[in-house]
Amino acid sequence: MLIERYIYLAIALFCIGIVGVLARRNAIIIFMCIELMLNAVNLLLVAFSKMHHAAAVAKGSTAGIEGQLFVFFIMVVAAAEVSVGLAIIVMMYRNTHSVDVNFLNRLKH
Amino acid sequence: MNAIVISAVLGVVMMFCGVFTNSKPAVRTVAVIGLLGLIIANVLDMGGYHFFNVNVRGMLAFDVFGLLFNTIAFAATWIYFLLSGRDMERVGVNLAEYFALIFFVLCGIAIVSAFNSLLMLFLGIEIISIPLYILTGSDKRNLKSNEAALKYFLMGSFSTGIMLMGITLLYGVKGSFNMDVIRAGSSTLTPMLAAGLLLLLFAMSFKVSAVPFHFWTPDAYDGSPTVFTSFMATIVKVAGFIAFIRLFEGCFGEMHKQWQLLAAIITAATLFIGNITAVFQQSVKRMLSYSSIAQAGFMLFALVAMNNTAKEGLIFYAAAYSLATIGIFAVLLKMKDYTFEGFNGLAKRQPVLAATNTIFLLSLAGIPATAGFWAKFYMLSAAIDNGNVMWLVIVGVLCAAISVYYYFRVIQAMYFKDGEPQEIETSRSFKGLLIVIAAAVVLLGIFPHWLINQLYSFFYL
Amino acid sequence: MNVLQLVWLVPFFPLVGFLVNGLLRKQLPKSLVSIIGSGMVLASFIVSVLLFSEVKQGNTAVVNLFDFISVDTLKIPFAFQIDQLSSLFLLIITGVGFLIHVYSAAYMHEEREEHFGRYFCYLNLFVFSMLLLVLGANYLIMFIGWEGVGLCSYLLIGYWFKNTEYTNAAKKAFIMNRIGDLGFLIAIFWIIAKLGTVTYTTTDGAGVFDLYEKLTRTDVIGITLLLFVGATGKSAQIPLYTWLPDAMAGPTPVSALIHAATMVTAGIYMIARSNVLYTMAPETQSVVAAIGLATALFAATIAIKQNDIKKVLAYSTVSQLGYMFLGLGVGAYTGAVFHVMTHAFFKALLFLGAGSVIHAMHHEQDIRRMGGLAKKLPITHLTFLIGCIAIAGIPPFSGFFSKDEILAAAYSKDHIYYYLGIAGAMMTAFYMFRLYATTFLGRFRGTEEQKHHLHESPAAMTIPLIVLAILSVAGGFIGVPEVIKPGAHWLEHFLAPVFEPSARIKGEVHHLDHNTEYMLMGLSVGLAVIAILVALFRYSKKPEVHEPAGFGKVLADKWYIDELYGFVIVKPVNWLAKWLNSFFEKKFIDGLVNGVGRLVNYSSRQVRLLQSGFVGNYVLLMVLSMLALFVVTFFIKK
Amino acid sequence: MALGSAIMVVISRNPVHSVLWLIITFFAISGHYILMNAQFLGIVNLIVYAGAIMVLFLFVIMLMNLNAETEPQKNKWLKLAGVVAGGCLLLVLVAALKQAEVKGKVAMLETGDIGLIRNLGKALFTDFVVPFEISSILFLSAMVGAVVIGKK
Amino acid sequence: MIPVLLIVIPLVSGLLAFLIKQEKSVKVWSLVTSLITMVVAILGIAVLHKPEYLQTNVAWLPNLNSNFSLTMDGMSKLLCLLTGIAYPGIFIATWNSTYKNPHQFYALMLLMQTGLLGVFVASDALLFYFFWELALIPAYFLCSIWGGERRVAVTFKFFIYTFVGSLLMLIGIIWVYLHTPDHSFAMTSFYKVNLPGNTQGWLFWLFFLAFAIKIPLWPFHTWQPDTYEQSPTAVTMVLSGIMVKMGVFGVLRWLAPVLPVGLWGYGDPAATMCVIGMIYASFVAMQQDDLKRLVAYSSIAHMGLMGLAIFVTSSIGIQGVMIQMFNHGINIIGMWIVVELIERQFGTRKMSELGGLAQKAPGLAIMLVVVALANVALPLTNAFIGEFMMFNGVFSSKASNYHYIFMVVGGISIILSAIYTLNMIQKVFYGNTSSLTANARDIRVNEKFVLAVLLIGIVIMGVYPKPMIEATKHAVDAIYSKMFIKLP
Repeated sequence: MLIERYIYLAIALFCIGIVGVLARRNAIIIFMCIELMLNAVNLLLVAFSKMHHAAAVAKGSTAGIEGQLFVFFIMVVAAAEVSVGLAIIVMMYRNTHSVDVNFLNRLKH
Repeated sequence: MNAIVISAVLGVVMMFCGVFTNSKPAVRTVAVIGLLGLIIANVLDMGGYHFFNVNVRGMLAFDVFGLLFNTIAFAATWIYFLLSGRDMERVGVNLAEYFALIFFVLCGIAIVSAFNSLLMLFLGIEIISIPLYILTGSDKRNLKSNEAALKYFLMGSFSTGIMLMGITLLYGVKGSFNMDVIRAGSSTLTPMLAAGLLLLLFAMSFKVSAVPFHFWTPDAYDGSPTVFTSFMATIVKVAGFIAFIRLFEGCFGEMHKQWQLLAAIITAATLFIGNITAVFQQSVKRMLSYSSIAQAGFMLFALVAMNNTAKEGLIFYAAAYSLATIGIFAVLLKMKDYTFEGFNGLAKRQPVLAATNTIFLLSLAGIPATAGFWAKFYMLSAAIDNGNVMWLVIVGVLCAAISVYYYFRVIQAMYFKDGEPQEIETSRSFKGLLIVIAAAVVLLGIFPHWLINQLYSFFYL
Repeated sequence: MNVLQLVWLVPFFPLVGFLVNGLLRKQLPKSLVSIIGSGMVLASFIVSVLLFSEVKQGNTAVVNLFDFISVDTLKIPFAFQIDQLSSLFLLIITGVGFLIHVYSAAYMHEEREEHFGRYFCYLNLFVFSMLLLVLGANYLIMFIGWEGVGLCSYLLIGYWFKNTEYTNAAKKAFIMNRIGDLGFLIAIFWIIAKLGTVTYTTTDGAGVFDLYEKLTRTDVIGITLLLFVGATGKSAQIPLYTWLPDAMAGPTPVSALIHAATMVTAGIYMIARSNVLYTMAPETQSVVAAIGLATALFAATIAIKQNDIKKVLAYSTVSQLGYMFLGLGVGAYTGAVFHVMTHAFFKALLFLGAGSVIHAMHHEQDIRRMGGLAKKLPITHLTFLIGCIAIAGIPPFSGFFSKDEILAAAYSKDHIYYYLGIAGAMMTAFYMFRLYATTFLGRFRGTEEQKHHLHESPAAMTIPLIVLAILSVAGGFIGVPEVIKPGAHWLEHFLAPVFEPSARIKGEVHHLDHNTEYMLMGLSVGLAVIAILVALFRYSKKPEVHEPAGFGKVLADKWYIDELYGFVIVKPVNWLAKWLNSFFEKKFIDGLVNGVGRLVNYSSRQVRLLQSGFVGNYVLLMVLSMLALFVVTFFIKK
Repeated sequence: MALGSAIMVVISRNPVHSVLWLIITFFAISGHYILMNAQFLGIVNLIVYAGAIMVLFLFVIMLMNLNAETEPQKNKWLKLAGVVAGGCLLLVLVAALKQAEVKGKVAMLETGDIGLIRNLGKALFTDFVVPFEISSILFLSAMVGAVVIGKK
Repeated sequence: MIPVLLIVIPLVSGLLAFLIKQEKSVKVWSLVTSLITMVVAILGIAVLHKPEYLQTNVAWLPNLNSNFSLTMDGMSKLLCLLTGIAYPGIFIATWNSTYKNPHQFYALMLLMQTGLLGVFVASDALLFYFFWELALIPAYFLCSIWGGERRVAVTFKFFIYTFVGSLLMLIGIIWVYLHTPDHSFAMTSFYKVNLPGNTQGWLFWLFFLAFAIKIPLWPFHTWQPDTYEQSPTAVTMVLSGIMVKMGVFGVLRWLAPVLPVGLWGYGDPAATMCVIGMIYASFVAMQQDDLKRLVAYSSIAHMGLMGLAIFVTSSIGIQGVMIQMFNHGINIIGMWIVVELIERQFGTRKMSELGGLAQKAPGLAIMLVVVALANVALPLTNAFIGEFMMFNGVFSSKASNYHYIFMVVGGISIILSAIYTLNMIQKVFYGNTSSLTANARDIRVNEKFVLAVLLIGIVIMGVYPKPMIEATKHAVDAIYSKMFIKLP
């Protein structure tokens, strides 16, 4: 499969994530959309990784493996972020009983 | 490497401190002493004493630039601990954890000042960011703090996504995350490379709160407990710059011409929005957060100019800006009223506070005989030396003039207006320390060559 | 040592007098003040006489005191020049000055001590400045004296400073003089720019009058015109004459000294001094003659309808100065200087006489309230009459000779000058005798109290009158025309070295034949006599007491020139100043500056609204700007 | 399928449904991984994302008892603007990357064993040991953070 | 040696003055300090005039090639002398004024003196800039704390305005620095730099703006009347007597010799601004009722003439400017002293509320009249020498095609200055006394002393200007010769 397909796919997913962030007000869903963006990135990374590997496969190298490891680290970070993020959202919910990002609007101008 | 390991260990130590002792002074003392140790370790590192010999496999690359920055950042943090450590107690009960988080942030700073792989950059930035999200939201009952944390977190993650996309695109082109590989042969800007560059530019702009990616800054700074704002607005922010300039010099240094205009546009916008918006603020704290955006605009000059003067200047700027801002925040922390009116008549009741504060503000405004002047001077001369962006220099000085407007509003409030007497408790040592810092600011303003010489001797060892 | 080296003593004495009287005015008694004041001028006079006798033998000198301004190639020494012209003026200034000082001591006796001291200190300062003006060996020193006398005139006009009208008059005098001074100054610059020096003449031939051939035609015309602008200011010619009548606000001796005898003749002195340049520029000469003649006629018309004794004399002065300029304009430099001298005598006499009258009338100046004073003030009456006859140009009084010389020269230049000039002379005779008749003849029209107190002035006042009267009678004999007695024109011979260069330029002068000259004399004398008789006939019995109407009113109101200036110059200037101050300065420039500040404030208020507090908006803005930057990078830059 | 379900994530009213859609997206992405012979990542993706993280999300949502009605309607125009902006970004990126320098290269490769756990592990503990250790700090701080914030 | 002392004495003494809380002693302290400074300045000028005493060169920022180098040439000497003389004069004349927190007031005054003297002796561009700004900060506080009602806003405007200018100049300095042959901030290197014409053109405007705001030239002057009006008079004296000279000094030292081509190229527009300013300020001065504002506008007009004489270059004109810098300082300080005396006694500066003072306070009246006459440049006062030379220089300049017009139009200001000055004298001193002035008293001994010294100075310099001309001749030649270097 050509790499462009993956690029388009990943970008599409990425942009859907962005649209989600833009269009929704529920903090959790926004957060999920961000996860979606990260996954788009992951997908693209793996694709690139395979691409680089394919280019160098003849030499039997391990080219491209960094890409996949990067994905691994992204997952790690994502997990950490999720824990913190959900903690913050829960904290907010505890105080306001809402997860609407626009509900809290004291800081402005 | 010393710094990274020791700061991480110190973070863990602080955690355990929290478990084993309830005495706040003890915790604070441990933190202060630990940080002092960290500074010493880092300085020793510069001098060639490496405690840990780890094969970093190209993931990190230590150079004097980064190490020197570390020293400054740690020293600033140390001063910050001394000045404002006591005020952390007022935020919440988890004092030890706060210190631990700050140490983790310092670890992240040490990483971003030495990364040689985009992976490490990513991790470093995350290590800086995640504790900050928490510190921002650490005043749990305060809705403002909640809000700030939420905003900061959502937007921060969003920018992380953008950065990752940028890294990925770079990887797609170059097949590696190692900066040495990426740098090699970057002479023309191909579309994917350009897209990656832009996305990274956006993400890093976000971290240093450059316009138009600054929106989180005022809210997050305003909402978070002031004591942490002080930390975020100074040390963390300049760390972002170190990462920024390291990344762009390392990866795209040779194609500088092609993105210079873009950087210049962002710089100009940052200067403009930061300064203009700060003018009309009613709260000094919020004014300072806008001012931090404005100062970021000046620091961005380093990115635009991208020469040796600029790098020296950035270090100097980091020191000057951090010192002054930490000082002001330390005073601000003692106030109950953060509006400009709160400062009315401060000079009468607390002449020392007012005088030192004045020196800090003058420094931020870039008046000669303060460190801030040289900071601006270096940035301007870097940009002038570059020669392509004279318009930006003009914008810069005009904005500097605007900045005088809001900094001096504080001075006016302190000296020329009478206000309600406000109870401000300050200890003798606190005042003494402020005076020392102010003296340092002035000394650096008169004899900048001390610091500059350090820079030089390191650069041209 | 050459006596001429002592020339610095001449201005030095009045300077000492100025300093002593100025600094010690509160301590010294009045008598001592007046003795110092007059004594110093007397000392100057004595030195002047010595100098004069030296100069008479043909010795002249330039005395360098010290370097004044010396930059680059421009070297201006503080130097005095003593020659025929300046020594003559020295005599006039110190001589008449001394008499007036003596007169003043009595006239101003009612003043408080410190003011008395102040008065003499000003007066001495004036004499000092006037001497500087005359003695200066270059234009800059002349300019110093020039402005100095302007200052003293200002101070003395405004001597009674409580009265706002007086101080207004003083201000007016100073400012109008300044306008002329600017012209003078520019002329000096012009000379420096072209010749690199302002010294009149040097032994090595590097002075202005030695190098005049280097000047182009434009230069000469420009310089002379600008100098003349200066002269119109100082010597009260059209269009800058209006300050002089107002200057009568000062004490009467001041009017006599400054505004009749000396200062106002500075312009004539200057042009006579620069005669070379003027001879080189016939165009300017015509202008000078035309302006002089116009002033002479114009002022004479006004004088006819004035009722203030000093105002009449003031306009008469303006008119006489016009004659002098006419003389200068037609090249009769000697005649002009001659007239300066005789005029100094008789006009000082007239003013002092008027002062005596005013003194006697307790500061009443309106001639409609006088009359019949001849009996009460015999000496004043007699001397005043002599003055009137002298100014009217009746032989053998001094005025006749000097005026006649000018008119004769005018005739030889252009007949029209002469006819107009003679008309003016007629008017002069008429208004002078109108004044005389109204004041001294007829019956007394003042209050009973004034009548009761009428008395002749003290000796300190009458003696100067008598001396001046003698001079007015006899002064003319130093300039008896050739036609009457060949070789009798002593003055012409005396001044010949000064005017020699211009005579050389002019070449052979066409002399009038004797018959014509006699005829001219006869005509002018005859007309003057007619005018005198008409005036005496008309005004000795029934003086005009009612307000003039019709054309007379126009004359009485001085052709409305003051109003015209007010309307054309003062008002617009004030209006402009007001507009600049209240609108341009405050609204426009400052508004612009503050506007920038306000703009910053305003934009601050607007821009901060971007920070809406909604995460969605923030992200949207971020995405949009990302979009924009992408577009910029990818689609625009290419 | 990935795209479709991703869109559903965004437009679902009910957060729970969103989560479910997201899980489906993740499955789809995992499928891609496996197609690309990155088996390990595919599995990890399922376990960590679809399993752990999404369950966490679900828990939180359930805990808060959220449903469609809790989210008030956002300004329609703003929503539209968001969609338009995102769409434009997509267009711009696609247009920009159309000329991408990697065009024409192949990514799908059945052979190759870099995706295997053995190779990944080896690389992880040799070349990538530093980031690996560093990420522990990250977790530590996240942990501390969760404690600080979560503690009553 | 001498220049270092000039800077250090007021600096140290100023810092120490912060600690002296007693009013009387702080006054004595600062007076003594200023006297010592004056003596040092005079020493440097009259006695120890060997170059080694007058130069200092210590490494300061070796990396930047910027040294702490101070030099006193003729122009510096003159201005140092002015500063040296003015300060004791100001202190004595305002001896009877009381300030709240006097120790701060006098300390700041002395610190300002440091800045001023530093500007005048610095021979390193960076150092110059340093002192340039440093003089501003104490001025800001002095005006803002002890000024009149609108002090805060007005001083703020003044500060920001001048700050903008100086920042622009900083850009220019850095640019020139980067293009000096040896990458140095030294004045000598700056003089050697040879920039292309168009570069000099825009650099000219950068420098010009800074100096024009300081001088101030029309239309950048609006900060000035407000600031003068609102500042305490002692500060106004320093501002107008000395600080504005910084602008002229800057042009002569850092603009004209460094960017001669720029000055030749844009001299005409700059000179036009000067001329407009002279006339304009004179007109506006005619409308003022407040004494301070009147003097302020008259100062604008006079400074405009100095600017004109520089921008329409000629040797004699520059010589005139130099002398006039000194003279104007003396004269305007005299004016302010009189204004201060009036204000302190009657509590008003409005001319319409005063009047008849000549009867009540003849001493004051005489002093004012003489100073005012010097202000209108009457011959035999010092200002006449300067103005004569400047106008003459303008007239005979070869640098501009419009020099005749400049001179003639500018000359009108001579007339206008007479109008407003005489108006002032008339309104304040002549006429009848008003209710305020009915019980006026004459001036005190200390005030009389200062004024008398000033008056004697005015007359001596007006009659015998030779020493001053000689002293500055060399500096003039140096500047003038540098303005004729060839284009690269």
